[in-house]
Amino acid sequence: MNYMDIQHVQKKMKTRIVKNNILKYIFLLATVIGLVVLATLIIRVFTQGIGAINVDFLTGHLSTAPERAGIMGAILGTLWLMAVVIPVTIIIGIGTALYLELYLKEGRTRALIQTNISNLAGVPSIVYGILGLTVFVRAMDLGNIVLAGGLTLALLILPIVIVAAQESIRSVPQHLTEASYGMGATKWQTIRRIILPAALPGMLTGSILAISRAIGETAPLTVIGIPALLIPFPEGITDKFTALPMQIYYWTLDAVLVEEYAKLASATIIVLLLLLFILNSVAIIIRNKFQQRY
Amino acid sequence: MSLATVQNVQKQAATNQNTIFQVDNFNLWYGETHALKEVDLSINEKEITAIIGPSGCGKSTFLKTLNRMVEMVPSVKTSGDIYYRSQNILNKSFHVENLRTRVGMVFQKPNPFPKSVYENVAYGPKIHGIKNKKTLDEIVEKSLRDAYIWDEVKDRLKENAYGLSGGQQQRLCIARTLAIEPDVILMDEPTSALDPISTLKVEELIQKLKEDYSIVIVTHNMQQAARISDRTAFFLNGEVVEFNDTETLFSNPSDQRTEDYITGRFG
Amino acid sequence: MSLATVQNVQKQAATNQNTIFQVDNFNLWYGETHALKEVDLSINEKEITAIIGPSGCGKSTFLKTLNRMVEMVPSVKTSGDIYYRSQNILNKSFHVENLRTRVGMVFQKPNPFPKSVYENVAYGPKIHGIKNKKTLDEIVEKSLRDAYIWDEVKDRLKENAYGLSGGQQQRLCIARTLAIEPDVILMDEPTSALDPISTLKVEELIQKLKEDYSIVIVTHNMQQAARISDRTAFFLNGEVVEFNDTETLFSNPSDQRTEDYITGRFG
Amino acid sequence: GSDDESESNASQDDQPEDTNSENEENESSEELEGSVVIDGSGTVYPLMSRMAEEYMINAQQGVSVEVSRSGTSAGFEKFLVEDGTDFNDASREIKDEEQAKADELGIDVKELKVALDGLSIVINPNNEFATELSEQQVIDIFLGEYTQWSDINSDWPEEKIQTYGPNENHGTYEFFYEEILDEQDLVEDINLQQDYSTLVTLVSEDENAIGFFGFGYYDNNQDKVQAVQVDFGDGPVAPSLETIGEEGPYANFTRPVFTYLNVNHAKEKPQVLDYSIWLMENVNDYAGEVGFAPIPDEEAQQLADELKELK
Amino acid sequence: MTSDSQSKQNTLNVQELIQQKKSKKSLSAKFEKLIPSILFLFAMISILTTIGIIYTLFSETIEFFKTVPISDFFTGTTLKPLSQNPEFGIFPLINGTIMSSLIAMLVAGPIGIMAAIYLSEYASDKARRTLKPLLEVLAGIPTIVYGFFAFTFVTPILRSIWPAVDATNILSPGIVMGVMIIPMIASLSEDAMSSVPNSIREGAFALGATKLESTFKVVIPGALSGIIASFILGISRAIGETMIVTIASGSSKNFTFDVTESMQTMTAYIVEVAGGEAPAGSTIYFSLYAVAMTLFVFTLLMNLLARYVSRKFREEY
Ligand SMILES: Nc1ncnc2c1ncn2[C@@H]1O[C@H](COP(=O)(O)OP(=O)(O)OP(=O)(O)O)[C@@H](O)[C@H]1O
Ligand SMILES: Nc1ncnc2c1ncn2[C@@H]1O[C@H](COP(=O)(O)OP(=O)(O)OP(=O)(O)O)[C@@H](O)[C@H]1O
Ligand SMILES: [Mg+2]
Ligand SMILES: [Mg+2]
Repeated sequence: MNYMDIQHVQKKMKTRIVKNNILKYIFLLATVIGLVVLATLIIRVFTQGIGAINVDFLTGHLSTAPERAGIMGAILGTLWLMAVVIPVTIIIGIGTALYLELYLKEGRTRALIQTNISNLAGVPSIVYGILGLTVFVRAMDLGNIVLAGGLTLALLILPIVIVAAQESIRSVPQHLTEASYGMGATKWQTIRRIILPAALPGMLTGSILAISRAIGETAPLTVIGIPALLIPFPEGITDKFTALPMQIYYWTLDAVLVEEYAKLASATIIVLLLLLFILNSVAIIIRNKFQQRY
Repeated sequence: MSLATVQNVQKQAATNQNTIFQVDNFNLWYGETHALKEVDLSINEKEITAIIGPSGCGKSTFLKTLNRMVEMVPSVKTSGDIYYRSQNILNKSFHVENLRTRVGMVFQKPNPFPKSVYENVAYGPKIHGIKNKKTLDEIVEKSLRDAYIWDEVKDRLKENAYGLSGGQQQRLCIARTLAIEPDVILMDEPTSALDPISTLKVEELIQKLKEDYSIVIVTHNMQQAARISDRTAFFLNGEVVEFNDTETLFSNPSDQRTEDYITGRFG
Repeated sequence: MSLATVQNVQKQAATNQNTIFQVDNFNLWYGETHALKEVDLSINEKEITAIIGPSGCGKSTFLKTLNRMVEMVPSVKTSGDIYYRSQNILNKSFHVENLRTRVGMVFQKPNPFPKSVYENVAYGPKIHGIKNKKTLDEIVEKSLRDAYIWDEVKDRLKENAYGLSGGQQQRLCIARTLAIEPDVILMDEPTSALDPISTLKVEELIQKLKEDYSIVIVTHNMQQAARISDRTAFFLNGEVVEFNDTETLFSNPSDQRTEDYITGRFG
Repeated sequence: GSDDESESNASQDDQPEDTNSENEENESSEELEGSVVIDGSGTVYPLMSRMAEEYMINAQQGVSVEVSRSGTSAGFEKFLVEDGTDFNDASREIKDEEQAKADELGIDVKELKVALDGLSIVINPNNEFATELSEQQVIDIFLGEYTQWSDINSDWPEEKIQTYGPNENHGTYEFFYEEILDEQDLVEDINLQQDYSTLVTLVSEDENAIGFFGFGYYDNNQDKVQAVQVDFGDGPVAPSLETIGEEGPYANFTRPVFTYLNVNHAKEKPQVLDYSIWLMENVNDYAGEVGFAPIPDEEAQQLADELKELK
Repeated sequence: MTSDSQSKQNTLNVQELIQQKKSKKSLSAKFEKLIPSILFLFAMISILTTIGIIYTLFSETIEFFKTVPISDFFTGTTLKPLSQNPEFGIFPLINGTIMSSLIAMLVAGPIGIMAAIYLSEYASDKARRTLKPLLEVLAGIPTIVYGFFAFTFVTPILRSIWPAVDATNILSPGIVMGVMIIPMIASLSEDAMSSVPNSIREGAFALGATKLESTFKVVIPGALSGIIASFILGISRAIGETMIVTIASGSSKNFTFDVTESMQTMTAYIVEVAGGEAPAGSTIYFSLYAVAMTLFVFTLLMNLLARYVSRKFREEY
């Protein structure tokens, strides 16, 4: 009993405790730094852009003249994109998840598809842009229309949707499916009446979050090629289009020619953030409202 | 092996006129685990057959084999035969859905669907194609009455089943099984998750059901087996150690291991 | 309350000369749960004090209070006093780190760090400022010897501690505690996760340790308490029902509930 | 017949508002629809997007004109393919190999000169010494003949000259390289940028900067950069809408900007032809607003007339 | 001995009804048989996507290497795709990519890990439940917005502090990218740290360790591979990030280590070249694919590495 000198240990203890307390606040600070940046970003965007937001701006056609410019075309473009992205990703995403979780047996094939999906999730979005350009715009000769852009974005978020759907299928308790099979239900009946209803909230939440990622994506669209000036509103998925993030991109670049474009870019960011905020709120509401206790 | 077959023939002969399930020299493996070993057993009509044995001895596995639910584990392999009313259910051409429509199952933990009470009971008839509202109403009421829970839930048929107490949920699950009027009902420790009063109610119910259904019940609770069953099988390490009239088995076990078990020396 | 205080003073007087912990009218709540109720107790130097009682009676809670580990649960509230060598450890100005340097703890499940055997033992001395390699080597060897595990691990000091068997891990955890030369060692069911042979080894070790350390040990195993402890406290529902010489408590309990418990009538 | 009227009205009347209202009246008899696809030079983009917008507002609401700006060369690649774009804006003339490709594909290309751009030499607003340079000095700077300002004039600071310009994607670069530098290589460490916004900011922040780009970019950023007055032999001249005219004193650094029309498309699609005619009849009214000098009215009118022949 | 020998006195025989219905159900039974095939086709789409990506990138890259020797591409330090004598060395782009990712990780790494430590070791349950989702909002902001922010806000601030910084530079987008990656690193590292069993922490505390000591000497070593995996994923994310650098770092193909200067990343190059919907068939057009291929391989390797590291970590306890 002579290695540890209690006096010495206790003397040192004070500095150790002080060190701990100081670093605790440094860690807290680090946690908060991100939030400070977030707040700065939002305040900055709002102060710069809120003045430009009015009914004309929201409903008007695009224009080279800042005082006349409106973003309805971009809003509609984004909505049309979603009209392609949502059904495609939800159907294919949920279908793939069902197949992987419920039909495909554990084994090589499944491991292969699963690895493939998680690798796809890590592929940079711009590479999807190139895929879209090569396959949809060029090879299928669709041109830079909504459909081509929507399919590109759909492929981009598909891995996220699949993984989210798989997780919610897995979270459906085994005893529910057993009960259904126990009644003589077939696999599809069990899926349709028990698994899907129980997993749907989770699937939707995951899908909405993925879709909000698609809404903000710019890089694939720059590769596909979006006209810098397109005045008519897109009226369907075979029309050419521009989208909110593209409009932000162009206006940011052109602020050198016309200073007010910077304000328009900020205003468009506000609209985009608002759209994302609404989508995320919907996701949270769905999650809270339909959260099942089993 | 030949000895087993001889015994088998004898057993079969003895119980032939009202046998529903006939299990012949049945083996089951989960991957490498040999979970059921040369099981020979017959289940009679309108009787309660109890399965007892220590944890892990293969009771649930055996029960789930009778409606082929055990197939849901991908690594399962079997050998031997199981006849349900003389049809070999292990035959590929035998559709599990048909089997399960005739052989209902009640689980250890009450597992109602996250739907209304009504929809829970109507689920079975609906998936089997019955869509007529009036017929469904009748089936739901009758099943809930038969499960002795009608009075407690008749005013809340539209409410979510998760609002019911554990005991009510378990009786609802029984009602759900009754709704497709099965031939046999398999029950895997149906009362082990329930409080004593609910247990009593469910036990009473099971005894009533015997009038119309054949029942196979797995239980940890030896008193329960003794109280309600007609015949009892004692499983140990995947083997059937003893299978006999309940009274005989409990009062005069022929195997030492059975005696050790029922006197609480292990398990 | 005044009565309790009077008793308290008496008890304190009786054991004063070699008391290490003095617990006075101590209460503890987890949120709404009143987990310890008016506990009065004293722990003596170089004795083994056993804490027994049925599951959930507050044994672990009491033990963890002695090194204020219980504070890690955010909802904990306390009242009353606990003196460690006449200092009130519940006092805010008393740093837990200091307390824990003097009051070591061994847990139910062996919890070595995911490091080498050597690093596990050297961890305590290192954080307390001992950096000299030779001193550390000496401490590690001495602690491992004292924990009767040196021979088994001396050739694998650099290997990860998770490679050891459960019993070895537990003795390693004891060695780790010994390395900082504590005054008291708290042990929460230190053998309950071990096989009989490892249990025996750890029990032997504990009895050896008594020569140098004061030990408080929580155990489910009454035989163990009777075998190794000098004094025993019986807890029930958060209260100390009886606290006495181990021999007296087991041979001649003064409370009916103690008798019921030690004769296995409940718990 | 109605076209003749509008043409004469336009040529007689210099007020853009009037012209527009005339056009509206005249064309209303002939409601066109469909799309017009324009790509090409970023330099010409401000003018063409403006024209496109005005056309849609004032002449043909039913027609959708979309304008992109890939750059002159990249634009030609999209123009000279089957089903390519209808117009390609260019800040230089079509090259021989491009013309050859058009011939090969059977695309009949018509060059439309739309405006004049004065290549502006810009420096940092705080630069008080290099405000006037001779034409040769400008050329030498970009050829890398001088490394420090003091190499030009010993009174000037001994600081390294930093050169800037748009990258090779832009016709502006090609004009500078081919016409002004006579195809001699630019100084090695010149900072070439894709985006004009970047260029303007770079020059506005670098005291030793000297750069070149189209007049429009200078015109819109006079608070951030200042233009060098270039001496072409008759004293220093600053670029302005007046001086960069074809006959103006800044003409040496002035270049025409074009748009190229796919005549096959113009014959197939009435809206393409209509837009091209409208463009040539009205471009001079808007050029100034976006920093270009107008071409002579007669020249514009002549092109418009030629286009009408295609009907 | 068939099933209908039941002698129940029911007014209503459900089993009979079921048997009747069954004979009619053959159509839906056929449909059911098709379902696995349909779902299989859906599942194949993700495989096709991968094949599509690899095929397009590979085939066009091969075209590119027919005109530009592969060694020139991978060892060249000058990139002048549009010049009269074009040079296609990818080094400036790789350099720009590494620089921007490095800066991003210098920001996101320490801050992210510190935030993870706070959330996992120090924060109360309530604080964690509010802070974590708030932090994750950062990850949900579109990158174009970050690009705008970097270009119009962060760069001017940097320039006012450090005049040497150019109007377009790699520093500002690097920093902003770092902020964007913070939640990713914080969240993944926090997961790794929280999965270190509490009993191990308690072991350290029982020896008189402060939180700081238990964190650095026990928790972090225990969670190391998870933390490393989060870093690798962060780097992968930074390498693939496009809009922030495109907007804020300009398009100079400089080969320099000076963070105050403009540099181009692989992603920004792709945007620049494709921005004009690159003319099919030209060398520039093919260079787009060669760069994209390199980018794809970079991120793929990173992701595989991250998965390998984190799988190893899961085996530890
Ligand atoms: N899905 C499975 N995969 C692999 N082995 C299994 C599986 N289910 C059960 N087993 C094994 O099969 C044996 C029998 O298990 P079973 O569940 O039938 O026992 P049991 O008698 O029902 O036990 P209990 O009383 O605990 O419910 C056990 O050894 C068990 O570990
Ligand atoms: N972290 C906690 N939060 C809330 N309640 C707790 C917590 N830990 C223990 N309790 C409650 O405090 C009471 C005493 O628990 P404690 O763990 O001290 O019992 P024990 O005697 O050690 O039991 P065992 O023998 O099972 O270990 C129990 O009612 C328990 O539910
Ligand atoms: Mg079981
Ligand atoms: Mg305990």
